[in-house]
Amino acid sequence: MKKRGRGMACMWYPIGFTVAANPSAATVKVNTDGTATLLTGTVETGQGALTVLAQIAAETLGLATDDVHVVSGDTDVTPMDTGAIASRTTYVTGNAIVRAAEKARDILFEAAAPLLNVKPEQLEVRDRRIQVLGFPARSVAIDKVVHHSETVLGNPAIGSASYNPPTVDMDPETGQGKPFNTYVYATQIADVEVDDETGEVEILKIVAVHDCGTPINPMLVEGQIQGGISMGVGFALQEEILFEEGRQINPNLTNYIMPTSLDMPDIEVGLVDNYDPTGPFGAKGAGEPTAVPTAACIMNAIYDAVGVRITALPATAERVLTAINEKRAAEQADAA
Amino acid sequence: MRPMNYIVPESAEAAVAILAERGENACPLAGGTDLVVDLKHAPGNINALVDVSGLEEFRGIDETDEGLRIGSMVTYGEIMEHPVCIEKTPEVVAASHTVGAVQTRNLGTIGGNLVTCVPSADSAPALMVLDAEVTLIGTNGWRRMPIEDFFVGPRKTILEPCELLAEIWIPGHTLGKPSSFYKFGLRKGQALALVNAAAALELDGDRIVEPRIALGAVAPTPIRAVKAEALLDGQVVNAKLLDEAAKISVTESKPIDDFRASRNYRRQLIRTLTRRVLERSVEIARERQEKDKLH
Amino acid sequence: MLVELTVNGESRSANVPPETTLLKMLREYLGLTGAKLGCDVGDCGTCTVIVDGVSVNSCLMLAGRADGCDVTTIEGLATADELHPLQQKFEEHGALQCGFCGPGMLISAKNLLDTNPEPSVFEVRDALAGNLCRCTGYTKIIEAVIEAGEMMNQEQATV
Amino acid sequence: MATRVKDVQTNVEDLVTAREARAPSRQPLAVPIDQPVTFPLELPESEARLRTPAVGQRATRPDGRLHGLGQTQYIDDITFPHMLHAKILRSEYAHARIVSIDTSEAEKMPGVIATLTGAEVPENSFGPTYQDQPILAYPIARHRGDGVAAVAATTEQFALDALEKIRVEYEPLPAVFDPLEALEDDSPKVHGGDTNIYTSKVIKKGDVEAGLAASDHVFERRFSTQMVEHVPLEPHATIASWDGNGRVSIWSSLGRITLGREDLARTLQMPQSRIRLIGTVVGGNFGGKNEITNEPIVALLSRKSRRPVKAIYSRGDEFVSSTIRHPFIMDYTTGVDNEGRILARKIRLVLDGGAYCSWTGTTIGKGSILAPGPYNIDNVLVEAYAVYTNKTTTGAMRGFGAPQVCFAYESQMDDMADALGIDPLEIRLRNGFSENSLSPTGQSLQSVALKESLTQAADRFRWKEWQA
Repeated sequence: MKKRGRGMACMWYPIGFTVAANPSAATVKVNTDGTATLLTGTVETGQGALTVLAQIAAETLGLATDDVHVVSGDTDVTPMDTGAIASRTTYVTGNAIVRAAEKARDILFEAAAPLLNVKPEQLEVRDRRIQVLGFPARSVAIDKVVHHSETVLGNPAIGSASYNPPTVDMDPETGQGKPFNTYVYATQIADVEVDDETGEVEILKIVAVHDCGTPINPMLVEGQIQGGISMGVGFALQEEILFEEGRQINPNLTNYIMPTSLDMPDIEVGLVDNYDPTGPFGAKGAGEPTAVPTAACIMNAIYDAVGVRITALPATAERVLTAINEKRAAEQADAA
Repeated sequence: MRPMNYIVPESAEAAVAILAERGENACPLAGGTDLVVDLKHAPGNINALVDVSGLEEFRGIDETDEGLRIGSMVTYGEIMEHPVCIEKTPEVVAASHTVGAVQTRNLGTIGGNLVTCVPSADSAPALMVLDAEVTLIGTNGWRRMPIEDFFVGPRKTILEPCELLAEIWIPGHTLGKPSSFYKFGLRKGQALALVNAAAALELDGDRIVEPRIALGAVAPTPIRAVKAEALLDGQVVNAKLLDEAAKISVTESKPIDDFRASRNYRRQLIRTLTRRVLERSVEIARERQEKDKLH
Repeated sequence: MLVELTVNGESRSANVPPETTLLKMLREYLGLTGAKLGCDVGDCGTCTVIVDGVSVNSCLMLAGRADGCDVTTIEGLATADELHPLQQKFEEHGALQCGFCGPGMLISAKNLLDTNPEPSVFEVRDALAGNLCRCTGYTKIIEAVIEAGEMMNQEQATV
Repeated sequence: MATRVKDVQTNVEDLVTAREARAPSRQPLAVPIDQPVTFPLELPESEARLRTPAVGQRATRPDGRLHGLGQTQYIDDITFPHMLHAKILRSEYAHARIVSIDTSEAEKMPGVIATLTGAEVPENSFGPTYQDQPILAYPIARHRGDGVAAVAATTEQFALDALEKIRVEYEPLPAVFDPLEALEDDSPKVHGGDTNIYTSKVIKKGDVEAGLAASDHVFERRFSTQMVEHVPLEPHATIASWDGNGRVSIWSSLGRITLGREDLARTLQMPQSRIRLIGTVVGGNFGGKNEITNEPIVALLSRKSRRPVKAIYSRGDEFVSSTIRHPFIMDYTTGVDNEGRILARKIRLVLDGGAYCSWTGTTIGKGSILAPGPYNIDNVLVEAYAVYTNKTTTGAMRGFGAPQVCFAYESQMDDMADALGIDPLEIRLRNGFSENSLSPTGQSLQSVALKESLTQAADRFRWKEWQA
């Protein structure tokens, strides 16, 4: 018979390396037509990081995402970056880009200030224009300013900067310290059905609500969450590298069982409204944490459905059925 | 892949002759979903592939006076879309649907699957409960036998060297017979069977007639659970009886212990799945009775 | 051996060793690198192409088997004027992340919509079960396929 | 239907027609059509890409369009004239001393241009924390995924054939596979010395024993997790090409090129300025492509052969040779009061590190810090140990230990909620972090959105309706 159950799990997860320095650098060049080029040493590994980084550069310069072209991943060309690891790209590389773009922007403010008869610190960027703070009417198009700065004043709008999250060493005896500059939080809730005669677990739905600070690109954050959950589902129910005397016995995708499209539940994603003042425009990160609470919430849902606590992952159908049988036997023993 | 000859014969006879001439270095190629994988990893001494997949004699699905003829080189995809199969052998369609994924079903052939003869071949139990037969062609001509006799052991069929599986026949009297198929794998998509179960039966009033139970992945070859069938034959259907038959089917199986599942777990699956396919077959038979009453 | 194919509407041919798979022929002899090699044994689906109207794992099909056949690869979906609705919807939804499964996934989706223009969510899941994706959890891919089907139906209706 | 007939070299011509004998019109096209992909140039841009402010927009990805067109160039899609293909031979034993490697027969095989063994690697060690991992094992192989020799040949098949001709003489050594056994004094030592523990971590806050003593209820349980592979759909891939200035360009699926170049300079013993590392679009990383793997091998084969060399991992290589997720054995003891407030949590973690350290430093750090969960607990003790075993190397994988400990701490939260008759949502809200909460390392936390995530998730799920 199929038994329904629900379970939740929450989690916290840090952004960046544990104490160790993990800087990123960036260079932003504003072109004379008001578009910009961003140089970053990180690599696109699928998350859409380069689009997020373009959005951060664009935001700092008052441009649209499409105005920024990103050059990445070439040690001959791009500045250093600790890389696509530790959910750090949006936060650490993003902060470097904000600082680099601000330097380029400051060059433009210097050039625009005399044109608008104000001091540079009284200027802001918005909608591809440089304007007097709060006065869109007193503004000049950014391409005109770049052109003026570069070809008349001889001051091209290029900025380079780096960022490394501040941390405090951990005490070797007690671990006390500040290993990370910021953390994200999340809750996932699973709705499952357990077949108590086969042990098969079907996940009907997962609701996932994550904090990533400001979502720079909500669509890409959703993609991270959905993908993280699929990894979590595999970790929870199916995936395991098996060994026989140190030899892997299932090193192939026939016998290493990862989720297919038929094995994934419907996923409902929610993002909490949060802003981290230390991140680029309030952003933190979204990559790894999405895979963290999934297995836990599924195990709690199994417990809710059939009353067995799975203590060793993955919760294969066989393990679940064995646990159900043990529970039945114990109950019968108690009754006797 | 190592260097390999690729030969397309003109006819089944030609295929047999080429295989005879080339000896053990040649191998017939059907859909290739198993063979090409094997050749990439462990080619052995095979240096020629005789592609029989396009041979007219091995193609096509036809309903005749004798029953339903399925050419051995018909793909799972073709079976799933064939109106006669959908109507009269729905569990063969269901079993076909559980094979691999769309892409492998479009390449893989039902005959190739039977000849590969892995214990978990999905199509076998569904065919066995319909009393299917197979025809073979070899150097000595054609022969025909019940499908159970075709399987000899894991990856071993009754085929002589140079003999080819030509057709699968489902006799007319079992077409449309109430039946059910259930595959249990480690996931839903692209799963290999831990256990396959199929049942077919007729109801004469409340009595079970001509019960058939076949199981896959539970023994060196797909098997019929004949003792369980004997228990059911002629008996008035009830839940306890079906469960009893399921229990007996476990004793007729010899499941293995491996990294996918333990023997003990497979036994539990055999019982549950057998009971479920019997229950479902009875349900279908009852629906049929209701429908006949209305007419 | 000489193998002649119609690939994406163009007639193409190459002299390949007989053991060459269709995938290898497409990638190495015809310069069509859209279909990918992800596992080489038909598990992952990154090599999916359409041969004579049905999708297959081109890593498991010998090139000789495809001789004379009509082959559609990912390179054949768009025209010089517009993206295929699937390509458009995949882009709009951010349905691909690392993209490596993409060509195979899109071809499987196309093969589905060619025969079933209004698939249910389950039918989409079923049709894509031979295409593994590690990045997306399949969610946005499924949304994109369903919307592309709707878009194609509307286009059909307005024609 | 006309039967199609073809063969290459058959001696039964009466049965089959030789393929080449067909009509002359069926000659291969002399010039291949030079338009492999059709694609539009002018398209309506997605509006979100054109809008300001840029932040918060559901902007589409320019690379996403290329993925959909099949235009993205992953490393396997790149070829160079005269390029060779490399394959790596892996250890036959989980733990063995390599007595000798003889590549002479392999070098005589057709198409083989160069071979490589560990003894030829200028600095045969690497690793993000400890440099305890060889590029090609020599003289000790510590797990079955260790490469022991490599071949570059004109085709992949020639390289594979040549691997079978390499003769390696091994002296098998005792091996250990279970992390708890590896902790014992008399266990075989994977890297020599007197212990397999290669890194440990302590997090200590308050007085855990006093906290447990003061608790109304104490819950204890052991949890464990398995080894998991990243399964990027694109296997690890590298191309290396040397030029006449003694400079090497390397195209790699590595996610961290700056540090990758440092590692390459170190292993190749050459200046960073002579190495160009290009990180192409990566077909899935998830932490598994965060350190060099076959890059130095391919670079050295390219140097030896003076040709570009490509190496693509097979799916099997990907499983046995790249890093995987650490299995954890986790003992949790948690004391709560009658209201379900956590007074103390004592945790012992054992991480199965496999044969080499890789990213264990980060995994044990994050795992330990996060292990008590996002809860206000005054008394915490976490002790964590990572041990070597003769198995696949565990390294970085999405979450660095967090999915493992989350499984344990959240399972126990529900055990406690169930035993005390408290709703699982309520017990989390009662204990959960809020702004300025102190973490297990004594850090004051900001921008804490734990409870918001709990309540929003519960609302979306209609948790309360289900519980009623």
